[in-house]
Amino acid sequence: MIAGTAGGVAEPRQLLSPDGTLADGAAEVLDDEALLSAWRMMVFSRAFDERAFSLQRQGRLGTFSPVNGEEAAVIGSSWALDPGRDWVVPQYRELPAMLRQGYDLRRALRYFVGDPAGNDMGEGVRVLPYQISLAAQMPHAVGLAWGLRHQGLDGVVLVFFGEGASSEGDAHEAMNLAGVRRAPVIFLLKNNGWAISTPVSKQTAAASLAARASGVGFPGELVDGNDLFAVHDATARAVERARAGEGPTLIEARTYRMGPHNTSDDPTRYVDPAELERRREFDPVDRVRRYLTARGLVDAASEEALRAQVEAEIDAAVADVEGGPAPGVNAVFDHVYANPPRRVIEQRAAATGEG
Amino acid sequence: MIAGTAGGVAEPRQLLSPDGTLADGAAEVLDDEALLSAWRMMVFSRAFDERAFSLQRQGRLGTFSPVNGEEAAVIGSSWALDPGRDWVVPQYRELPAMLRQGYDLRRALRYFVGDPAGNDMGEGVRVLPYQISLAAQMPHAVGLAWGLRHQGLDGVVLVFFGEGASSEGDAHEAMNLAGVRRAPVIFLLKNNGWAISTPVSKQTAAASLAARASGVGFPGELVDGNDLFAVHDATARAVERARAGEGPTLIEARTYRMGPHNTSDDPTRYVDPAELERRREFDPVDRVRRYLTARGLVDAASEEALRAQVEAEIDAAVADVEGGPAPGVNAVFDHVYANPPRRVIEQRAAATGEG
Amino acid sequence: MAVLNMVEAIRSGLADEMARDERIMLLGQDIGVNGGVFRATDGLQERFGEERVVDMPLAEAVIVGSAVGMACSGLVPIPELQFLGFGSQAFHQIEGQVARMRFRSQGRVPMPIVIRAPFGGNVRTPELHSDAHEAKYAGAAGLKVVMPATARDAKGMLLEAIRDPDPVLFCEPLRGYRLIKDEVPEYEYTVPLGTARTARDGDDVVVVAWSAAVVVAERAAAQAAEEGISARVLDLRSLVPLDTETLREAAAACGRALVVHEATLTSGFGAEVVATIQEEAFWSLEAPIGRIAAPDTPYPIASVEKLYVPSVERVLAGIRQVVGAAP
Amino acid sequence: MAVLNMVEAIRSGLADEMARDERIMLLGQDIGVNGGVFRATDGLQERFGEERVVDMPLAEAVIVGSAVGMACSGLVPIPELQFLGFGSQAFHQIEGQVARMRFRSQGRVPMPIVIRAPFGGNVRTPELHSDAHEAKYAGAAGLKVVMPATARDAKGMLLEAIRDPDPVLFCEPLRGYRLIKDEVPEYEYTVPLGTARTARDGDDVVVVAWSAAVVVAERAAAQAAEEGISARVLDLRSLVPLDTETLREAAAACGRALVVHEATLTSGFGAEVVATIQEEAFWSLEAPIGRIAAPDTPYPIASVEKLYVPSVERVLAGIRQVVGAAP
Ligand SMILES: Cc1ncc(C[n+]2csc(CCOP(=O)(O)OP(=O)(O)O)c2C)c(N)n1
Ligand SMILES: Cc1ncc(C[n+]2csc(CCOP(=O)(O)OP(=O)(O)O)c2C)c(N)n1
Ligand SMILES: [Mg+2]
Ligand SMILES: [Mg+2]
Repeated sequence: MIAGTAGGVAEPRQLLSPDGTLADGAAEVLDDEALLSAWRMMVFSRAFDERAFSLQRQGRLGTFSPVNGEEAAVIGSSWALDPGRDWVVPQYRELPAMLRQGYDLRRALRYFVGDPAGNDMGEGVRVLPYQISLAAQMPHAVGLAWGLRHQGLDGVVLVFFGEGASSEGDAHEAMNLAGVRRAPVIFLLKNNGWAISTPVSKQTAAASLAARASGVGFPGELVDGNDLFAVHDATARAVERARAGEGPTLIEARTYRMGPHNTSDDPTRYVDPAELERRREFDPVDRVRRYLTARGLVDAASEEALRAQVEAEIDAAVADVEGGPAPGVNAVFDHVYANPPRRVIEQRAAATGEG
Repeated sequence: MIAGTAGGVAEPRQLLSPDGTLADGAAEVLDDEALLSAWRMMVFSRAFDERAFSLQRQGRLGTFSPVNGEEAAVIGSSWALDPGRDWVVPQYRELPAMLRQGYDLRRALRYFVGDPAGNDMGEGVRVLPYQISLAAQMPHAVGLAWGLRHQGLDGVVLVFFGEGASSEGDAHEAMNLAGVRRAPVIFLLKNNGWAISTPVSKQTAAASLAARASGVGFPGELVDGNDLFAVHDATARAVERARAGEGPTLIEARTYRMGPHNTSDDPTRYVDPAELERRREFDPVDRVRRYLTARGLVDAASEEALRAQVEAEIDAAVADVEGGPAPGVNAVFDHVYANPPRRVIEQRAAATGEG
Repeated sequence: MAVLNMVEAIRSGLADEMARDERIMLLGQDIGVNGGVFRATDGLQERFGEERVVDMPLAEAVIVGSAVGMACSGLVPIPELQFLGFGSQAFHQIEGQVARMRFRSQGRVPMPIVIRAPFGGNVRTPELHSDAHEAKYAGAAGLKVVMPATARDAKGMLLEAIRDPDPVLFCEPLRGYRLIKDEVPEYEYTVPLGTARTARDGDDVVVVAWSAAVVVAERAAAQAAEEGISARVLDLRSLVPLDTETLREAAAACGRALVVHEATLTSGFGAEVVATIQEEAFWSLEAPIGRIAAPDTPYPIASVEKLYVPSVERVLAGIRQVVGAAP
Repeated sequence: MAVLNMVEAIRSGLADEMARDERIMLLGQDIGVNGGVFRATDGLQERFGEERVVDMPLAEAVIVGSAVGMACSGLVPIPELQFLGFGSQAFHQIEGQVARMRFRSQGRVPMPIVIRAPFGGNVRTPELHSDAHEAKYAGAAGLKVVMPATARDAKGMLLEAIRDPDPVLFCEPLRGYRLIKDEVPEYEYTVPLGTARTARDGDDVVVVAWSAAVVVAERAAAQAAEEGISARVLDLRSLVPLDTETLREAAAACGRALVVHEATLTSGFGAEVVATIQEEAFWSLEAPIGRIAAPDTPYPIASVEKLYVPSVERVLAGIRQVVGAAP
């Protein structure tokens, strides 16, 4: 039999159309409280992206990868978790999901301004640190999910990765093991069209990356990644399956990176402006705004107020963090070993002038 | 959409049934000349497996991995190649395919008895050496196929790997790149049920490994790997596609390892004898014998004669090779570098007593 | 005390610890029903169950990488590389993840992993199975690298490594699995990491080695004794932590030193030992420190491996040279 | 002669060779339209086409591994690792395949591959991007490891590496891409592998370094001069082949030596240099050979990297110490 293009042809599942109309019965997917907190995070995330760039340009912040355009994929999925028992395993572009889990904004900023202490996710916060090595977090997520289950816990793990990372061997090895162990893990593949300057067309010939699930023995689903409701619905069902012991799910969220790859990238070298314009019509935040406006839950004034509120939050956090002490040489040695070798102790003494 | 079990459910394609009856119209798949040479190699391979084991037990041969049970998968596929332009990239269990390409039996034996010179495939012989690192040959096969095409050559590459190797990251990275480049490569996955002692059920949850093709954008086909005709037919079609510039194909050949993993393995520790007995009914060589007997092309006497012939061939080759000089310290230094660093030249001089 | 060979000592160490601490999980290829291709885990799945002794898919990066996540969940995974040579498939997970997760997470994510990996030559394995890659891992900051040479140390250091909160690469000499036999206490004991062992006393020259090379060094030292050369043999036991003090004392006491290892010469850990000795004991050195190692070529075909792996003869020649060296 | 920075020199080297030899193919992440994240391949795709300058999927093992197959087909691939730190994902393909295929195939399969890889600190990159892993590759027999410190050498050695039938890991200092500028001939030239370069003359102490650390060593030597210390600076240029003769001469001439590198101390290539010097020139040594390196901790967050990467001050202190050392 030919399994040539299985799962590749279908259109991404959509519940909330670009014009803001919601499919019948889809309202239950997110109750108003969850919906409004998701909206709030969307607004926050856009504001934070902008702030991070301006701070970086002023030399006050290190490298940062904006969420811009992928808010529905990141927020819609993580809103399906119970931070009290579930885990988020990020790549590096999923700050909103980490905050939702309880990662403190001040810690996040502390890390971005250069204090490694900010990379401690905090007591009881179920998030792993950013992962710079692409797809390397996927085996971790599988082992974590397996380990929780082995200990009789009912937590599930949501791991994020991009369509670029999906080409790495680690992605395949992790998904295959997850299938064998029926680990409670959800693989959230954000296909944002780009790996830095590499378009998805040069990344893979697959019509849909969701189709990879069939090759490792669990369901894969293709959703409109700019649709908060569709992403949330798919993730919620995957969380249910995982918690019920039915194993992993792969979700391909088709989205689009609307900004540069990160603060050091210049997308004008490789992104066609017309294409970018076309994509703006599908902006995930606009879509939710249209829906909420139609529902009368949001208007220009309330958004204005919300925007002011999140800006104030960011102001306060930035002020706190920039007030804090700059990291010193201890940041080179702290936490490397629990029981450091003598040589490392001597190196530390020498470096701190106690040598 | 759910692509959950795509391609996993179908039965392996079969043309020659275990009782030796051939599906209508399947006779064109292999003309009698090709069929009889394939039969000859099957008989040779069984004889060589046995001889290799007895020689190894006598300490006259190194580690050897028998083909036993996988003859149809190895021979059926490689018989679809044109050794004058196509390549075979083996793992370590595909000697018949290498011999078919022109690798000399004496070289093969020389390598097995411990002379690295035997690992030189020979002038114009389109075969890469055995690959001990599982799946590491798959990126090579893709680059080779791509390179041939880039130079305007019409050769295709047949790369062998097992279901165990299919779990390695290299397998995924290679297949994905092949899809992107539409490289003329055929991925022949021999699913023989075992990775040493690990059953395929612990290797993957996928219902069919052929389904992995859909996740990398090219066709995958599941065939009865103990069916010479089915394997050959699938490979021949894949070769045609590749040569026509239509890109790669993944073929999962479902077969069964009827012997130990290699000369140092003890399968009685983990293989259920009853299961092994059941599998014997599907023996790929018996199947061809039944067909050829029914066609009146083979009988006990002719097989007896053929067996004697291949034994004699092996005798002669063994005699030649064992007569040859044992490798010396040069085998440690030859061919490591084309332009060896001074230090290596000094080390060689010291080792050969010229230091 | 019972006399055990190395693989028996390791097996009993794994069994004792698994009985003591149910957080311990074994992950590897063919370690279950088959008991490992060298039987290091023979009987453990029967005893501790399929959930704690797990036959993994054939994928080193995820065997190691899933252990990272398991550790994060509060378990104590012991992944096995079927051969150290195939640790290269997991190199990014070992040097980039296992070794750094504690640092990256500011101590939040525990990493008590022990990666077991057999290696070493003269056992007629196929290509890539015998490679001695220890120096490559010793250069991965955050990781510890342990290389026992006796059955007693194998068990004692395995227990220590498992209890140590830092990640450890535990390298086991294939050749020693059955050939190395010595007395292993029945009582519970551990051997600290970072303490070298004087395997033989002597004061003309110190021969520094680890893992199976220690046995070769001891044989060479015994023959040297017949020539009136008093060679001390120092078994490093762990490369990270490195016992710089004992290296200094031994070099200072003998004034001459030779390092022996199975890995290729260039960039082998012998270089680190030489550099450390001359930093610590330069003024006591009476001759250049010698190195006996494999040549800078890939591990060869089995038929000639004896010409590649440092032999007693080569080590003895090295001893003579170092002892005889004069301006 | 034109003054070029290192990235310009490398780009012009690639362009010249691609024009000369159409078998050359560039494979890497973002090397096409984007011209490489550091612009090392800027304009090359436009000039040589998408078929020869290829944006690859995000998978290091197959970027390197497919190059092995391409070489077998008769082409001369130059795969780029976007950062040397991510070479760990391809470690098994580099040390196990690229470095050994020629040996394995008894010379039948050619392996003229050059793997380009930027690395090195003080450019405020995220985690894992700055790691100096050269010693791990220098220990992979069959491979050559080249680490130029000037724009002139970068181009000359790149051409030499491409024409050398052996596989070469070509490490490029991120910091030097724009900061290192010097005169690069317009005419065609190559710089042989395995010949160290005396970057500065001196006879009190020789400071051995490679890649961006050479610049640090030169600055320190200049300051040492003001204190009346005559420090020679030796740029190794390639680790494999290693120029043992020039190391011997320099150590013999100066009697004192210091090695400087960006990698962590333990098991860094500095150890090999120390071991080699004391093997070659022991009797001329008047003091222990010093090593200035990063501490044995993972590369830290950018905000403190200046405290981690060897600085001019630390090297100067090392020079003083080596020169001042006495029993
Ligand atoms: C293993 C590895 N290789 C290369 C890089 C360099 N790099 C950083 S981000 C990036 C592109 C990632 O694309 P994708 O996975 O789609 O994630 P996205 O940035 O689109 O969210 C690359 C190549 C890396 N960080 N890790
Ligand atoms: C990368 C790597 N890991 C582990 C091994 C050890 N090993 C040799 S054969 C084998 C099983 C291979 O199974 P499969 O790929 O199904 O091939 P088969 O032996 O069944 O033909 C293993 C684990 C290896 N050779 N290479
Ligand atoms: Mg992307
Ligand atoms: Mg198999």
